[in-house]
Amino acid sequence: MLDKNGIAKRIAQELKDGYYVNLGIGIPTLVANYIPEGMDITFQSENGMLGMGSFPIDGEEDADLINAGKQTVTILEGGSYFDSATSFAMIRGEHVDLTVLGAMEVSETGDIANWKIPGKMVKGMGGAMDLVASAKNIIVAMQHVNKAGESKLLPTCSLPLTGVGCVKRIVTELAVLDVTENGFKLIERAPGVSVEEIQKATEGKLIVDGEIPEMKI
Amino acid sequence: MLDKNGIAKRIAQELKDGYYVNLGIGIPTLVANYIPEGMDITFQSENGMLGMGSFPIDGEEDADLINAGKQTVTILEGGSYFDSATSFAMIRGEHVDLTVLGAMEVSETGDIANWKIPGKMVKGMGGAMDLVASAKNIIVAMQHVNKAGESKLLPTCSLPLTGVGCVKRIVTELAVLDVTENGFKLIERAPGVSVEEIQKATEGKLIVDGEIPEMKI
Amino acid sequence: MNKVVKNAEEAIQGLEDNMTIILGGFGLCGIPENSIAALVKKGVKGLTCISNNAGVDGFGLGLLLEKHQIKKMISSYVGENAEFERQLLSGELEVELIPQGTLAERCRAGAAGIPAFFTPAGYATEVAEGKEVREFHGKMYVMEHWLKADFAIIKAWKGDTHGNLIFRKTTRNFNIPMAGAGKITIAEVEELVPAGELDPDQIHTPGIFVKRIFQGEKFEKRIEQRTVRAKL
Amino acid sequence: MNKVVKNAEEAIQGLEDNMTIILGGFGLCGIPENSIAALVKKGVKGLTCISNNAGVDGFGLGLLLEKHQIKKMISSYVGENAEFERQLLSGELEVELIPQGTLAERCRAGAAGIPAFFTPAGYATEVAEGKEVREFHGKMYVMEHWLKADFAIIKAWKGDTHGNLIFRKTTRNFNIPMAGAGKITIAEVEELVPAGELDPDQIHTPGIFVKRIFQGEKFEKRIEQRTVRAKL
Repeated sequence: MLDKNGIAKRIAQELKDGYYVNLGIGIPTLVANYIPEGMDITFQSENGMLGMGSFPIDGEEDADLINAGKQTVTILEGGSYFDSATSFAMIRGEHVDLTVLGAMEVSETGDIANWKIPGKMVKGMGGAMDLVASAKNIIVAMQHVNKAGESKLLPTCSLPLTGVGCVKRIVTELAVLDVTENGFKLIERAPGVSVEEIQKATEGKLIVDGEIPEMKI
Repeated sequence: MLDKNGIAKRIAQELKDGYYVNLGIGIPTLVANYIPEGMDITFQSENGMLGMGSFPIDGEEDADLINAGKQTVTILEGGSYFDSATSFAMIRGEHVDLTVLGAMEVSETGDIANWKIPGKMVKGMGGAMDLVASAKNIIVAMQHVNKAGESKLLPTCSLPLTGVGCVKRIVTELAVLDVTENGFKLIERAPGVSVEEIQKATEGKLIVDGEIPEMKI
Repeated sequence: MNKVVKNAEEAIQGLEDNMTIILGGFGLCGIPENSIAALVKKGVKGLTCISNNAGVDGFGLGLLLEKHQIKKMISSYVGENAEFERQLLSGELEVELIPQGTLAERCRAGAAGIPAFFTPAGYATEVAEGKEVREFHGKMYVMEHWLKADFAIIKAWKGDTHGNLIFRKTTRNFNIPMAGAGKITIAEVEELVPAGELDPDQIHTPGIFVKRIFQGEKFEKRIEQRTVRAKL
Repeated sequence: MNKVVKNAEEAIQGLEDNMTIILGGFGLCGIPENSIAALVKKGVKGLTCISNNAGVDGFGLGLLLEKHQIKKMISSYVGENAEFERQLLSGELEVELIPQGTLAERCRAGAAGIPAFFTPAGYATEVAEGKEVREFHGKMYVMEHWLKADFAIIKAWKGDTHGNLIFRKTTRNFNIPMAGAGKITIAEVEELVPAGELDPDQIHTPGIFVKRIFQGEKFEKRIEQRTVRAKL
């Protein structure tokens, strides 16, 4: 079973040299800590920056330089600033290679729900709907089950949708799964996790094809 | 009867302080020479410049600085450069206050034809269709009759249209006319030109309401 | 072409009750602080505010919320704002949520004279309810309309007397696409210079999109999430 | 993130016969001279070229026309070009004319993932024939589609190894909206610098829109209409 950092580490293995990547808030943010040695990755922040770097050194924070999570950040060499319309031109125009974001639910057809729980205060979808509708490649980073122990990988989402048929891959504390035409295809097991445990935690259709390797973290 | 410079001079009287103006090729270009003293006018060139100035001093011309007529020009203080999409955002978004352009024909309902003659080599409409479809205020600068002596102010245009119902005012060597719901309304006569002469040169419906003053040039 | 007004009070002249206003900024970054303060002082009510976020308690649009001057918010993310939540739950405040990219593009469309366009964002979600959807090249899209307002109020770093603007770092955000989306666009700047001092190659927003400009009295530039690392 | 290729020949690798290419520039201002020369040298044929203009005899796209490498031009104004006229009248060359603002916006839409939008340009003219028209707010608009191509080839003043671009004066023109409208976007620049040398606040086109970049060998920068005034 993986912790949050483990999930982030596993997702970092999906990065390819030269990728432009947009990371959502939460576990996705941690992916930036595990970029493979020597790999050139550029992070896009949808509020208007390419080449997002680490947090600033204490005392050097600048109110004019924040990321989409409203955190003070820095910019790396070769980075650039732009406006929100241009930023979403990059996203909508499929120039961003990979989007990693969290989810409350994912359906076996790749639908995602991550912005609204009926009856609870809704903060808004921010850029999530644009990101999921437009990304060439979307990886969801999330816990396999919710706090009530219910599966978050479902036949259909019960919560209001953020996007349909868009999720390509899901990385949870238990497994790596791909969304295929026939359902969730189990790709890898987390260290020490059995196929049975994954099956039990997956309410949507799970495809187990042959021997399922354990992740190499 | 006015010459080309006279037409330009008369049109310059339509300028108001603070106007952003786009001038077409030909007579319209001459309007820039007759800006009333003390009036602040900014010329937009649709290839990507605000604050277009005069031609450069011989030897100082710059291939990177041209106007929409592909002529080398200069930029004035307070000017700016931008791309073509932004340029037509200004035009389409009605931020340009006045467009002055030439025409082959204008109809009594304000249609304009100025880009194509069937059977002749067609160079293209350039920005004319965007300009006429979008401008808040369009003044046409043209000769009242063509080289064959035929009226260019018609009930309906015979040539392929550039835009419909868009022309507000026409200034010719003979007269100033407004396009109204009922036809061409005669506003002013050129010096020494009679209403009868204007009527004779106008094939579209001409409205002569009361005494028609002579232009003050 | 002098568009300079004395201060925020003069800039918002004509901004009356029940108007729709578009406000730039992302979170508390690049927001028109001085104009917001003037709106609070003026006490205009029943405003519809189009802004990516809704400020925080005690700052940004939060100040207008506290005074119950906002009737409706049109935003992509309203964040953590206790007073906002209270007014929303009590029904005092109306909220319309729009995907962030759609919000940016709708404002740009308003400024650029494009009444409608198609975007994939929100297809098959409640955002698309009642909207025209259409397939292009095998993908489904939602038709979205331009956003325009009585006033657009933006904030830039430097500006000149012709209304030309230059932004600093991530403060461009919605300020650029919103410029020109109001019948009157107001720009407040940290430094106002005479026309001719800004390099025409470096102007981000040409002055034609701006009707009134003034140098803000002070900019607090509050930080919403101060995240830092220790000096090694 | 190093996008640098050696030269124009390497930049146009994969650009084959019968492809569609988008080319920046306005008149002869800001055109990708080196890439055009490489296309002539390579001899690719049957090209569909989307470019605001078609060059002149002996320069710009005129060079490709002379070699009969262009099958179709999509432009707003094809200007004064004797060879162009000859090929058009003889039926060797196909031409599609598009209003200039529509052309710019269609390219931007291609880069920005907007499959269609509405513009008033060309309504009730032959440009709108066969196209959907619609009324918004009492005005008629034409629906126009994005333009995309196999390659987009643009020219900037300075660029860095990440593909970030800065333009000079009126050379921005179509180069900016066209960046990203090709499956592969090539930028040729007068000066190529290492990443980090360009001020991120002054970059006009962020590198994400550019796939290949190179420093042009030479730039002739021919002037189409040399208009000057005498020194007083």
